Amino acid sequence: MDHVLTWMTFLPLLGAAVVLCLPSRSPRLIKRVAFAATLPTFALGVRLFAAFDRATTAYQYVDRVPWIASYAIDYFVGVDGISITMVLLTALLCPLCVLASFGIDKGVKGYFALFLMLETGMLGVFVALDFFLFYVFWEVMLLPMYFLIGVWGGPRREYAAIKFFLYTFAGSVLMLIAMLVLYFGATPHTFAIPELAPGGAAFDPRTQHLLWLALFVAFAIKIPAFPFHTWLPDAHVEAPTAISVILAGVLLKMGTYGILRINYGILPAATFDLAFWALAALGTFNIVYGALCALAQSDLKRLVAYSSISHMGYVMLGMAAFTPQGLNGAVLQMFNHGTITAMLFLLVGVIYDRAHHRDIAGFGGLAAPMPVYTAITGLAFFAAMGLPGLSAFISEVLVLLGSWRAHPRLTIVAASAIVLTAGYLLWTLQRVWLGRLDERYAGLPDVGAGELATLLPLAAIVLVLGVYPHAVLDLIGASLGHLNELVRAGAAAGPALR
Amino acid sequence: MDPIAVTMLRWIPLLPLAGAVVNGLFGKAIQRRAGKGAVAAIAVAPVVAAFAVSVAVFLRLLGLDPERRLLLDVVWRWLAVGSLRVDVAFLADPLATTLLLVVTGIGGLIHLYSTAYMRDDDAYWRYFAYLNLFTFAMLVLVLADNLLLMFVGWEGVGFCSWALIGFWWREPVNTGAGNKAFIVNRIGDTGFVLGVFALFWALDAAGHGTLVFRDLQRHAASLDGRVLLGVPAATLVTLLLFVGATGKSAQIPLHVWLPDAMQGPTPVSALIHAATMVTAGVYMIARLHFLYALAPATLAVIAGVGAATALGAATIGLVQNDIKRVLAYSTVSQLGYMFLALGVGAWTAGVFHLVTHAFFKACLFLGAGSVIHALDHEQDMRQMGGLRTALPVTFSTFLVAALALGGMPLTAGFFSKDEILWHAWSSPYGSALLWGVGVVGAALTAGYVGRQVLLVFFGASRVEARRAAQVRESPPAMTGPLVVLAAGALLIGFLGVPESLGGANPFAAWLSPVFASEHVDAAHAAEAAHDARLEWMLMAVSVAMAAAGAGVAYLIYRRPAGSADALAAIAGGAPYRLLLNKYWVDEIYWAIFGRGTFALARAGAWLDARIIDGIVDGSAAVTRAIARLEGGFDARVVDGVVNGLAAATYALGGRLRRLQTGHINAYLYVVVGAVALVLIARLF
Amino acid sequence: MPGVPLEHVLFVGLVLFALGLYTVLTRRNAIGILMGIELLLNAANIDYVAFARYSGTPTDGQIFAIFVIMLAAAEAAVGLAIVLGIYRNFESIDVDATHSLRH
Amino acid sequence: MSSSAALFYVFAAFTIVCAAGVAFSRNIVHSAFALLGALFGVAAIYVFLAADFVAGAQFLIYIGGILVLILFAVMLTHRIADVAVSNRAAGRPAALAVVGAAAWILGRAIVATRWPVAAALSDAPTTHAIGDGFLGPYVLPFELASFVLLAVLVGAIVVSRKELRG
Amino acid sequence: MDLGNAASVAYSAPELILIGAAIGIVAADPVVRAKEQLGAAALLACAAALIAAIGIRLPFSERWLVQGLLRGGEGWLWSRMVVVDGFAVFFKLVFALAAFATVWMSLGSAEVQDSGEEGEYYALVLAATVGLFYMAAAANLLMAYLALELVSLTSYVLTGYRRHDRRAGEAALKYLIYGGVASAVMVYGMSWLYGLAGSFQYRAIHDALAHGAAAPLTVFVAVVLVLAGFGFKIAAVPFHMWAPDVYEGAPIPVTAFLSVGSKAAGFAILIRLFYPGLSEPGAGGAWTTLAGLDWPTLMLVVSMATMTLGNLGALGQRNLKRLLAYSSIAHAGYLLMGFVVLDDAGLRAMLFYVVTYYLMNFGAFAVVMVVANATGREDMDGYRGLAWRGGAVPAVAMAIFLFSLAGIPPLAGFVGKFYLFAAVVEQRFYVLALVGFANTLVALYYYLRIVRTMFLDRPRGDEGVVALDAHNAFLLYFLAVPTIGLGLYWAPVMALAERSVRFFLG
Repeated sequence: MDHVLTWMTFLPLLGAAVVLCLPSRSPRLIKRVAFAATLPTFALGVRLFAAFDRATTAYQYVDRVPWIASYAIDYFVGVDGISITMVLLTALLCPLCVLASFGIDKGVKGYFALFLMLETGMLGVFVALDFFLFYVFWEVMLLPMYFLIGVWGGPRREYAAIKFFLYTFAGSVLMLIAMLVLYFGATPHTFAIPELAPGGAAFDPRTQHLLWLALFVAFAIKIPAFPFHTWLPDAHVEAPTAISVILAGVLLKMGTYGILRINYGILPAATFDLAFWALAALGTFNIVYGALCALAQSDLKRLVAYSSISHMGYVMLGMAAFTPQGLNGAVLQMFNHGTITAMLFLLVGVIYDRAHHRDIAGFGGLAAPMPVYTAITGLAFFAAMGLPGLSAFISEVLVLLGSWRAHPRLTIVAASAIVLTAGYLLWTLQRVWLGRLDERYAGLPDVGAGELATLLPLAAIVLVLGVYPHAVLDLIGASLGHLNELVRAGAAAGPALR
Repeated sequence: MDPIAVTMLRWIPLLPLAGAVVNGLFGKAIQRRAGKGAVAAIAVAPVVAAFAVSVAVFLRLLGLDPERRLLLDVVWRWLAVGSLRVDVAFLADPLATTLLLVVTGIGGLIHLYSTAYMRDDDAYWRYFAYLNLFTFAMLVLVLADNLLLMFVGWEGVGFCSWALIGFWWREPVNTGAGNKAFIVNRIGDTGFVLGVFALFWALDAAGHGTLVFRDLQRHAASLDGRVLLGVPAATLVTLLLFVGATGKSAQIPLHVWLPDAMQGPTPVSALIHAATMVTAGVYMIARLHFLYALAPATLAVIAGVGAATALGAATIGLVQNDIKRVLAYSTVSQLGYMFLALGVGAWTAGVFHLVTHAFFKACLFLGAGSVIHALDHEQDMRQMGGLRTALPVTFSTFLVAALALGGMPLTAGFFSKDEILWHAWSSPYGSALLWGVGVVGAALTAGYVGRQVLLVFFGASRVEARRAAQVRESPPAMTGPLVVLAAGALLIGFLGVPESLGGANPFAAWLSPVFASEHVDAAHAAEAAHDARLEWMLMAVSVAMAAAGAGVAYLIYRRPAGSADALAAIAGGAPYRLLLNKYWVDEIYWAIFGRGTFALARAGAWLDARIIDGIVDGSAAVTRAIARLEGGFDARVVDGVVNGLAAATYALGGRLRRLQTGHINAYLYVVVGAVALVLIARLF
Repeated sequence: MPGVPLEHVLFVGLVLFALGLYTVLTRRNAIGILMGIELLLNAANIDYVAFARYSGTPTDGQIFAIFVIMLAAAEAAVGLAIVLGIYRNFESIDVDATHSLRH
Repeated sequence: MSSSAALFYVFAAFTIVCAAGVAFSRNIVHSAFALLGALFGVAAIYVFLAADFVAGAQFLIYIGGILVLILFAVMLTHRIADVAVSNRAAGRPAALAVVGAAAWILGRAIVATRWPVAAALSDAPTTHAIGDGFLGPYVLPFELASFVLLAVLVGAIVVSRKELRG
Repeated sequence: MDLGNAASVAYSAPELILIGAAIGIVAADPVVRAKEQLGAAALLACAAALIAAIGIRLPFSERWLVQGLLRGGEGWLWSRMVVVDGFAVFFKLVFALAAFATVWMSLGSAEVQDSGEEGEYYALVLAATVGLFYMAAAANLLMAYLALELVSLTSYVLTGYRRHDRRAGEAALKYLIYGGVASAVMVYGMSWLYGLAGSFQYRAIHDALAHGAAAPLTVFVAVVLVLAGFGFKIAAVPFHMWAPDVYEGAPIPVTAFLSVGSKAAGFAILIRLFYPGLSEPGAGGAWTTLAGLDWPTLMLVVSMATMTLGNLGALGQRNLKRLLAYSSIAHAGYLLMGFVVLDDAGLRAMLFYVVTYYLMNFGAFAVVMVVANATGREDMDGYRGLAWRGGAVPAVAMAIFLFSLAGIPPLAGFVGKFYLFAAVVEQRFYVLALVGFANTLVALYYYLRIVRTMFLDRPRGDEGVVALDAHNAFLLYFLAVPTIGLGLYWAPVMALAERSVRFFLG
């Protein structure tokens, strides 16, 4: 499997090029080609999953070629347990999203070409081990995303797209400064993340903290953490279904992934110092705040968007615990949230395609005409609630268990929010799917084969990971253990600014 | 004592799960093609088989030395992260096996009963899928060898409860009740998981981080002297876990969901909301009795909550008119007795009452179901009366179970309840007050159940005319289980006849390997033996009180209305309204927590939309404003002139004609001024 | 030129410079500003010639001054050509505009 | 003070007065004539600074060329506008302040500096040396200047030619 | 190496080619009827000058960057009037490319074609390019002034080229007055430098100031006055105000030429005076200012003010040319970031940025021209739904150029900004870096506004159809492909920039 990561990353781009060469007047062909273009990456992902060495903490499948030698910029990719999880998630969601986009009927060629570019960008972020490369992919991803929201989105798409772009860009400029400072602080100058880590010790504590915060804000915008989160509801609501799936399923993970990869890896001492306020307390606040906001929403998609904010809070809380359980739970939660929230958005898309609105109050009793749809929705909702036996339960329990050790009081608050989560989800379930049927929707067809094809794989994963979480935990365990030791060692060595 | 490794235990939960999966995925098709009988068979057979396996387990245990009665079935490694290691593993000891038999046995009967009761429902397959799934979850709860797996069952039964309460989902009141049940349970569950976390880390700090029951028991002592969040660790852990128990077992203050849960089909009420699920809290505390033994403060709280619930719910039960609601409050009340027992360290008594209660309460509910079935879903007792002739089997079994509930001597309820009352008096954690509350509760219990029997089965019929004609006894699939359960309600008590009454108390002996090691029970038992006379006396008092309660009920409800109305009018009707409205707890909760949460939610959404986004949009606006200010110069001077307005065009023409340069002077001012400024700045 | 210190000559230049600046700032007429520019250039030229004179090697400075004069001429030529161009191309248009406004 | 020095101050004063006329006159025609005077004065100062060739260039190019151009333009302006264009009074105090400040600092700088002054100054005519310079070290600027003039010639024609069509 | 006049002729091939071509075109104008041939000749001349500037790369030679026949290295030409060194050659390449693109654009510009004076137009462009070449090479105040004036005078004329357009006349006049004042102030400042040093040579000025008899204030005053002239050329605040009017009034190819060529030349002349002239090279590429001459602080403020006011000014614009004018002001501010850090890394970054800026800014103006050709519109509404009414290629190209201007990878502009910010961060100018970053954010907003208009808005139907002919399409590809390519692999260009930060000091 030579250069497997490179192939995985750039095959979609190749697909985009092919798509661009196809004639615009045959949209069906374009859609099929686009779908086919996502499959090799997925297949390679499966092979990677099988062949990945779960015992080592080293980066695997590394490709490293000097890119700009004079500035020590390399094309440097590789995966460890943390990133492979995200790579697999991306490789899995993308074919499903292409399937979910088959209903696109305007600018088909542009849509699918941009989507494939987006996939390359996302995979690139997760495989990049050179900070510069990471930054490039991080930004590259913005462009297709901007157009995908802006051109194919809902009524307020322009506002949402520009807001998304500006927010993320604002964060990434901070990242760029921090990246440069780190680069110049390293001897010899390097952008290679493994070599930068844990080079933060070269700076005085104050600088470390500032660097950490700069990076943190960049990533927090993506998570998105309060108060940098308001782009998310708008972007989600306006984006087409598949793009919402990608946004919530993959893009949000980049924030927490970045914190783990960059903040934890390179600035362990500062991580330890600042984790309580920046991650644990803020994460807890996110959990509660997101859940409360979700409770107040009247738009189904907006509700799901806020639930994402709430659920990503668990990731932050878990990361801040510096316990194996917390960290493992956090990364597992990233994966699980990716699959569950993808389901949720797909489900919202299903009903939007039929009813052309998403107003919760305008529905009722959908279980009657659409029983299968309702069953899957129930599964997804209860998975989002963290019902035992489903995947999110494991990750949330691990997160909360892990964080109790470090922050028991915050854990109490965070755990209490599961009541709110149950509240808004059940209430929504009751208002939209149960109860008396609105006659307007009596004739709605149940989910079709195409929609099932996108939903069932995710449902299967949600179920399997609930009973056998080690499918993912085995992947991430070694790397996270290593990272945890790194942070603790860095915290022990590095002077804290307190 | 190492457990004996087996592989049979896994089949007990797996069989119902298989039933649930088959019916859940294919039930609709099966029902359409092969009829409801096939669906019923798919649902009932696994439970019966599970019961058979349970019996086998029971016999296997019986065949072992009491000290070695421990079977373990490790299925697979579930979670191993850091020092946390929990498996999907099932453990059968006498305690679990007791519950196992109750769940599969009574569960099986209720499945059977349901095949007839639900015959007319189109969603037959869905009902049985849920019921099987519930059985699976309950069995996981019972058999779990660790707290986390127990929690899987714990929440799993909650989910099934939600699904079954809202089974008829077209009515918002049903789904609302389901949601209420789930959310209130979740409050308890939060406490439960927090307790689990606290426990794990408290032990981990001593190097024994575990959630496996056997290891917990081994290392529980290391909790001693440890303090968490300013509270002794054992107390904190047990209190948090008890919060979970109050949710699941509907104890004050989380009791509010259970009466509403009666919106579900009646067999569900019998199985979930009487016999099994609601006793999970009791089971959990009994399972972890070694922790509770370390926390006297928690025990006091449990006893207090139990006693208060026992009394409070009984008072409400007195005035309810819905046949199922009376039973629901009765259940809450009886669960209170169980907690009272646990609170005074009488583990065996608590579990014994759990078992007997399962029989007679399931019987009562199923009987009520039979009545409702006969009356075409009429549930208001004021619309019943005189049914004893029309429904003879139902009446007789209901009466037996009612006697057991009322604690009439020699019924199952008598033995178990008096065991509890005795311990409430005599235990080192007990007190006369607790006993007194229990006895008053016993009187009230006899009162409300007497009232119920009288209202439903005696007196003149108040059944609506259109229903009266169709009243007939239920089919054998329903009466059969009633008979079995009634027999149990009558006989099961003899398993636990205390020594003081001359019994061998085989039940206590059976459970003794589980509880014997704990000093509370052991010391207490030794002490109790000394004072058989006192026990007799107390028993007499409580029986007398119960008889009095029943008597009063007879006096009042012998004839319809009249005296009952007079009673209701006492003190201007205020006490009656208070009880009828369940002390307005629901209303108070809603006002505080419900409205509070929604207000917070609205505030959060407002903050988000107005303030946070406002700041974002605002800063953009400020930037634009600055830009305008800066560009204002430009805009006024240049844009207005250059950018093609007709008047401006003319002005431009004129200006050009006179070779006027517009505001280039201003530009030059800026240049010269800036240079001068720089120079001045340099100078100073 | 004995008796006149360099600084005095420079001050003459400075005064011309200041007056040139003032002219440039206050004239609203393009030709007026061009006249101001000529003053500025002359101020510079006085300096060049003065420095050349007092440095003892006068050629360089004087050559610079000649270039300045030459470029000033070029600039004036271009400037006045632009003025002329505007005049020639807009006279008629303005008449039309005026005419149309009368209706 | 030698007579030549005195004469310098006279011419300097004349130049400054004329320049002030350029700056402060309300009538642009008056300004133009004041500029003429100022240019003369500067030429005279060149003479006093032993820069006879520069003075000659000043006469020929400035007074003969530039000023005529300017006067031509002024006349043109008048013919079009039919009014004497005056300065706007509002800008004046500000301009005075700004220019005054700048001049004040420049003056301080002039005073503060010890300008390098050669010990012996030659009064020899420089015309010959300038000629040598143009064809010697300054040949590139010289040639380039001619190219500049060519370009300006072409350019002036381009912008001032009457529209060919339309 | 110090060549006299006669010997220098052989090494002035690029300039001579341009001068000859300019004169030739003027001479041929009356007899050539097909004016495109004149344009083609000008195009050829630019290409020839480019090749001549690169020189002939000998297969076995170590030295691959030589000018004309001058393979021996760097040195003085024309009796120390100009130098030839890596720095000068680098800029000459950029200017030749800029002129090339300008002529190419002009050939496809409706504003320039069929005006009847294309011959003179091309000649003037070439003449201005000669001025640019000498601006980069001038090592002498006189040459700097002369070259600058040559550029200015031709630019005034080119700005007023569309003399039937009101805006053009006004713009030309404004430009002339503004430029005249600025250069007059500069000349006055130069006189002081001359007075202090007794020479026009930068090197001599440097030595005289380094051994400093002069009061620091006087040097500072002189430098600030000179800056007025240079700052005018790069359109830095506070000398920037002419730019929007002039850019708007000038024909679009000329606007592009001014915004890139003229600005780059301003930077070349600025760097050569301030670095080898007024600073001292040290070890490891670091520079130190001459004592008492704290121009970096001044330029730091200028840089921040320039980018901020430029970007803020652009925010409210609805005319694309004006918007791009403000944007190019802001870019001068970004470029100045590399200027103030007193390090070779900063200069290198500036040089690299000039190349990327050339590509993306020319590209953006080329698209503006394509749209203006088809619809006659330059306002934002004229771009509504451009991608959906036949203008997909220009719209995509415009998006590429704008995103590049905004500094988003993987486009050339990002790399350029990256190096600038890297230089700033390396020297720990964190405030400057933060201001710079805040500015890129503001800039992104208005660039995105255009992208949004082109892609996200739907045409209303009154905007007209935009068709792209092969000539202009090729121009867009010519600029867009390297814009992407340089974003992916820029090592050779960076190496070139790195080698080009070499000043011949004699």
